[in-house]
Amino acid sequence: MTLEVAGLTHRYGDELALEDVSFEVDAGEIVGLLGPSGCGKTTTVQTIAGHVNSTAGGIHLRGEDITADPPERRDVGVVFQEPTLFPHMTVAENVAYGLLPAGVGPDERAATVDRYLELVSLSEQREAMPAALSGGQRRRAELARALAPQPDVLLLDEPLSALDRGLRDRLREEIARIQRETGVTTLYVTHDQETAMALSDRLVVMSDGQVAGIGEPRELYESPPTPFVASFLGRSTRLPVTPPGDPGLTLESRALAGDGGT
Amino acid sequence: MTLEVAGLTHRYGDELALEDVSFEVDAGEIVGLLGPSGCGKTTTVQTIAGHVNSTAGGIHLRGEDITADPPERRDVGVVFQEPTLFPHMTVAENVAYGLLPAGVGPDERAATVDRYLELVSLSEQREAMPAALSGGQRRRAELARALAPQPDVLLLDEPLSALDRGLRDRLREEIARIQRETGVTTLYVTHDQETAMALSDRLVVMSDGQVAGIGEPRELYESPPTPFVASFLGRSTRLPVTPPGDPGLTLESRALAGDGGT
Amino acid sequence: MPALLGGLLLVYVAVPFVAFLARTGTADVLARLAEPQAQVAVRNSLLTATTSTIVATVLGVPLAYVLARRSFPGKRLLEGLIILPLVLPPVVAGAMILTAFGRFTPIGATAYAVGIELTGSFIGIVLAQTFVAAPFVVVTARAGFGAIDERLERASRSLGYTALGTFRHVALPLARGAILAGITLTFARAMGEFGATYMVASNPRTMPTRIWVDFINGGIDAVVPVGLALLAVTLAVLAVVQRVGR
Amino acid sequence: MPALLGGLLLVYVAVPFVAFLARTGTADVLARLAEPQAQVAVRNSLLTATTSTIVATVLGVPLAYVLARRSFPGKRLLEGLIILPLVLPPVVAGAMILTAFGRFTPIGATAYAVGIELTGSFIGIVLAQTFVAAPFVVVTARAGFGAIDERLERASRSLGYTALGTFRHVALPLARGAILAGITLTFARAMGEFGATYMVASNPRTMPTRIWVDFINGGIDAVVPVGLALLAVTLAVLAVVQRVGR
Amino acid sequence: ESSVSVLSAGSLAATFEDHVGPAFKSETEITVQGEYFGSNAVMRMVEDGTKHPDVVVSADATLLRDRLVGTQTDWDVEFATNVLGIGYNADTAFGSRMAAGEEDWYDLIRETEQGDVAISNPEQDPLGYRAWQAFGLAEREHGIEGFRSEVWDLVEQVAEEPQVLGGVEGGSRAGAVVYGNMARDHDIPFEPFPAAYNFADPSLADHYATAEYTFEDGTTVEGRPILYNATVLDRADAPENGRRLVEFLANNPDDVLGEAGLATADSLPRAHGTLPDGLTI
Ligand SMILES: [Mg+2]
Ligand SMILES: [Mg+2]
Ligand SMILES: [Mg+2]
Repeated sequence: MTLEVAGLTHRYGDELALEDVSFEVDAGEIVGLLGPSGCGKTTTVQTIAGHVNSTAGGIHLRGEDITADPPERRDVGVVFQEPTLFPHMTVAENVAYGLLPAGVGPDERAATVDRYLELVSLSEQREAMPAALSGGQRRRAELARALAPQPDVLLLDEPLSALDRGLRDRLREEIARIQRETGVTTLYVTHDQETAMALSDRLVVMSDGQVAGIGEPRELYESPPTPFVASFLGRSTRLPVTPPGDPGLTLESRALAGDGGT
Repeated sequence: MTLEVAGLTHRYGDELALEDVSFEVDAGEIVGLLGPSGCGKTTTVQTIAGHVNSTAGGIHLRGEDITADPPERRDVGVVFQEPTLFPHMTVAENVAYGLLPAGVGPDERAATVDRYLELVSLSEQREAMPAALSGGQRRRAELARALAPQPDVLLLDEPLSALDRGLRDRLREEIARIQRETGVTTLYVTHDQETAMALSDRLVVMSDGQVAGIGEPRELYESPPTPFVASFLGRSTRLPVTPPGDPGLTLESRALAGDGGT
Repeated sequence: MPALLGGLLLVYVAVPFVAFLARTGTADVLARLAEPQAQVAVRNSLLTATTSTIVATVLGVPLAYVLARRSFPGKRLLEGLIILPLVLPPVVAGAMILTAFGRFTPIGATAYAVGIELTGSFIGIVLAQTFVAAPFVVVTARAGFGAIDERLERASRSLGYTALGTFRHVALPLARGAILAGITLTFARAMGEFGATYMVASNPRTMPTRIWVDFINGGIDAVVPVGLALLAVTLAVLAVVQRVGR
Repeated sequence: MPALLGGLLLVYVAVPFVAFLARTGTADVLARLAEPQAQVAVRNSLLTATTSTIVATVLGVPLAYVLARRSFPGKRLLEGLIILPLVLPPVVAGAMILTAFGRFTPIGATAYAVGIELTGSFIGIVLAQTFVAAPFVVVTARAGFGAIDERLERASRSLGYTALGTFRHVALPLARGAILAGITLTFARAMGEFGATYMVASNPRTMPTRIWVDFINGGIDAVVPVGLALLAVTLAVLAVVQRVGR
Repeated sequence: ESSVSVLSAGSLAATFEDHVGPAFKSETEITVQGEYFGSNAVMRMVEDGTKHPDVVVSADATLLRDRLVGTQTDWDVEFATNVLGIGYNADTAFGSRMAAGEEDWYDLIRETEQGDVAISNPEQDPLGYRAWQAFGLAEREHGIEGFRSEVWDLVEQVAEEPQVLGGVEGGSRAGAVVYGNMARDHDIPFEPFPAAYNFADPSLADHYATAEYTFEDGTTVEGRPILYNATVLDRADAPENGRRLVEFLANNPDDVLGEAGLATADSLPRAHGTLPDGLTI
C-alpha cells in the first residue's frame, strides 16, 4: 500500500469539510477522486500534501505515518488546480527546482531535466519563461516539475479544468501515457465523471465531505453502492443534448461553448 | 474602399521598421497580413489603430484621412496579440465597455452585449471575471468586445498565437464564421501561412518592413511575384515531417509538441 | 525564522512605546484632551492633513501616471526632484518653503497683498505637509501604474475612450491598491509632520506642534495625551480609508 | 490633463528648491564641504543610514512576510504598531527611545555596564533612524509579498523546500521590486532623519544635525553646502541601489 | 480675533504658553501666538527674514541688542531674570545624593561618570556657555583647583534646552545644568547655584563678567546676568498689540512671571534705546 488515508476529518471554523474520509492507493495505481464542486476533494489533496492540517485522522505513505510532517518532508508531488510555475525561472529551472533538495548532483540534475522535458514534449521550450507558454504547455511543464523528484505519490488536482475542451481531451491521454511510462502512484482529482471513468484504475467518489463509494469504475457504474453514486456517475449518460439558441450553429458552437471548468 | 494604407514608413530610432507600405482592404473583405516574425506586421497594425504614429504615409478610413486622429476617434476595433481583457470587469462589462463612448443607451447596450456574447458562445460566462475563463474563452470575449461597437475595420493581430494547436484550428473556423455573420471588414495578421491561406479573401505578404506581394491566396501561391513570397508561401507544403525522438510516441506527442506560437 | 527576525523589529518598535507609557502613565489623558487647546490641535491636524492628502493625491496620482507611462528628456531629473522632500531634513524643507513663500518673498508678498497668508496660517501648514508627504503617494502610485499592462490602456483607447477616460476607467481602478497604500503613507506622514510645519506655520497649532510646545513646557509626561490622540485619530482615519478603498 | 496636474506638484516641489538656491547661491559650497566638520558629517550619515537601512531590511522584510502570510490573534494591533513611528512626530519618537534606552533606564544601564552607549553615539543614531525609517520597508515589502500567489509557495514546499527555503527562492525574488522601493524610501528617510536623532544622539553629527547647527549659527545660507551634499549623496546611493537591484 | 505673534527663546515657552498668554488674553482679549527656538536661532531667523513676528523675546539681552537693535528695531526692554542651577533625576546615585542635601554639588558632580550630567551645547545655546562660566566662577568661589576642566570632560554637551531636560526626564541623564523655570515646568528637582555664579542678580554683573567663554570661531563672550528682554520689530504686523504685550511683561501684573518660575530683580524693568510712543514701563 503506497498511500493510506484513514479517518480524515477537517473543520473550517464551524463547517465540517471532511468527515471520516478513508481510502487507499496501491503502488503504481491511478485512483480517481471524483465528486461535485465543494465536496472536499481539494481539502483532501491539501491534507495529503501537508498544506492543510486535518482536525483528525492520519495519512500513511509507504507505511510511515506522515500526518505531522511538513509538506517538504512528504515526497508527495502536486499539480495544483491553478497554474503554479515559478514565473521568475525558465521551464528547465522550474523542472530542476525540486531536484536540489532531493540531493541530486548537477550532472544528474541536467540529465533528469532533459528526460522529463522530453517526457512531456517540452524539450524545445527548456529556456522559455512560463509566461511565453500556452496553457497546455504550462500544464505539462508542471507535470514534469512534479514528477522529476520522483515522488512516492503524485496528486493531480483537476489539472485540466482551466483548459479548453479539445486540449483537455488530448492532455488527458497524455497524462495517462506519462503515468503508464513512469509508473507513479497517482491520485487524480476531478469533478468530471468522464475523465474519472476514462483514467482511473479505481474510483473514490466523494459527496459533501464523505466517501460515497469506492471501487473500479465499471463496478461502481454498474452497481452503485448509494443513490448519490448512481446519479453522479450516471449523469454523464443521462445528460440531455440541449439544443443551442441558433440551430444553424449547432455542432461547432457546442464544442466551444462546452469547454472550461465547472 | 474601407481601409487605405498609403506609403506607410516608420522608424524606431535609427531602424527602419516600415518602408513605404501600401495596401487596401475592401468593405466586408478579410485580408490576411502575412509575414515572418519581426517583419513589421504589428507596427502596421498599431499604426492603423493609432497607437504608433508613422514617420510618413497616410491612412484613410471610409475615404476620410485619419492619419492624425487619436485611437479613440478611429472606429478601428483591435484584438491584440496578447490578451487585454480588463481584469476588473466581468465578461459582460468588458463587452459593454466600448458601447458607452459610442453613445449607445443602456437598454440597447444590454441587448448588444447579449447579442455579441451569443455570437461568440459566451452567454453563460457573462458574469464571469476574465481570470476564470480558459484561453479560448478569453480570445472570444475579446473578439466580442472589439466587435460590439461595430468598428469600420477589425484588426486581429495574431489572435491565435498564444493558444494550443487544436484550439487554434477550431477558433480559426469560429473567427471565419463570425466574420461572415457580421460582415466586418477585417485585417487578419499572422505569421502562419496555413491560417492566412485558409481565412483570407486576399493576402498582403510582408518581408522586412516592405510589402512583398498582394493578391488572392491561390494566385499568390501559384504565381508568386517575388522569390520571398514563393518560399514563404511554399514552405507550408515543403515542410519535412521530422521524426520525433521516441518513435513510439509519434502521433500523439507531435500534436502536442507542435502547439503554441513562434 | 522570518517570524523571529520580524518579531525583533516589532519588539524594537514596541519597547519605546511601552516604556514611554509605563513611565508617563495615561492617568489624566482624558482630562487633558478635554482642554480646548488639545481639541483645537486635533481639529487643525485633521483639517490640514486631510487637505494635504487630498492635494497630494489629486496632483500626485496623475504625476505618478505620467512618470510611469511617458518618457521624455529630463525625466530622471524630475524623478530625483520628487524624492527630494523625502531626503531633506524637515527643517531644511521648512527653510526652503519659507524662502519661496515667506511673507517678504515676491510670492508671499503678492499673496499677502490680496489677503492670503502663506505662512503662519492653515495654508502654510498645508504647504509644509504637502511638500513633505506628497512624495509617498507619488512613489507608491507610480509603482502601481507601472505594474499595469500598457496594452490594456491601448485596448481602451481603441474602444473609444480618450487618454483621460482610459486613466479613469482602466488605470485608476487597477492601481487602486497601490494608490491606497500611498494615501495611507501620505496621510500618516502629514499627520505626524513637525519640522517643516513648525518652521512655516507654528500657528495655528497642529497636534505635532502642540506636542512640541507641551514637551518644552512640561516635558515628556506632558506629551502623552496629545500624542495618544494623534495615534488614535490617525489609525482611525486610516482604518476608514482602508475600508472605503476596498 | 494628468500631465498638467502632475506638473503642478512638480512645480510646487521645485519652486522652494530653486528659490532656496537662488537666494543662497552655491558659491563656496565646495570650500565649505572641504571642511573636516562637513566631511565627518557626510561619513557619519552614510555609515549610520546604511546600517539602519540594513537592519531595517534584514528585520523588516521577514516581518512583512509574516504579516502578509500568517494570520494570528492581535495581528491588527501589530500592524498598527508598525505604522506608529510613521505617525509620531520625530520629537516624540526621540523621547520614546530615550525612555526605553536612555543611560539610566534598565536597558541603557545594562548596556552601559558592558561598555555600550545606546545614546549619544553611533548606536544611538542607528536606533533613532531605524525606529523612524523601518516602517517604510515593512509597509512596501508587505504589499509586494501580498501580491504573490500563495500557491507558488505551496508548490515550493511540496517540491522539498522548507518554509525558509521557499522564502528565499520564491517569495524574495518575486517581491524584489517592492522590497527595492521600500529600501529606497527607508534609506532616504534615514539619511534625512533629524528630530529623533537630535533627541537621542545629537553627537556624533550626521548631515541633518550638522545642517541644523549650521542653520542656527549661520542661518539659511549656511545650510546650502551640507544640504546639497545630503541630496547628492542620497541620490547617488539610491541610483546604485536601483542598478544593483535590477 | 486680535492676536500678537511672539518669537521667543525656548526657555520661555512655558512662560508664554501657560502663564503670560492666558493672563494677557484675559486682560486684553489679545491671543498670544508663540513660537520657540534657541535664542541664537531666533535672532538668525529674524535677520534672515524667514520669521516675521511682532515681538521678539531673548533669553540673552545682549544678544538681542547686538543683533536686532539698529536694524530691526531701536529699543528693547529687560523684564525678568532667571536662576542657573542643577536639575537632577532623584532615581540616580547622583540625584539621590543631591536630594539628600548633605554634600556640595561640586563634589558630587566630580564623582559622576562621563556623560551622566548634561549641559546645552555652548556653541548653540547661552545655557551652554553659562554652564562653562558658572563652573569657572565656582572654581574660584570655592577654591577648587582644576574643577572646571575636570568637570568639562565629564559632562556631555547635548543639543539644546529641550534635549537637556528630555535626557534627565527620560532617564538618559542623572542631571543637567538648567534654568530654574525649566526645572519647575518639567517638575524635576532643582538645586540653584549660589548668587555668585547663578547669573540671577543684575547687580553682580561685573563679577559675572570676569568669566569668559571662547567660541570655536575665536570670538569671546563674557558672563552676564540672565536678562530676558523683548522688543517689537519695526515691521510688525500688529505693532500696537506687540507694545501692549511688552508693557504687560514689564509691568508684570499679579506676578505672572514669578508664577512661571522667573525671577524679577529690583533693577527691572529697564529700557534701552528710545521707547516708542505709548509704551510706558
Ligand atoms: Mg477543488
Ligand atoms: Mg507581432
Ligand atoms: Mg535659549
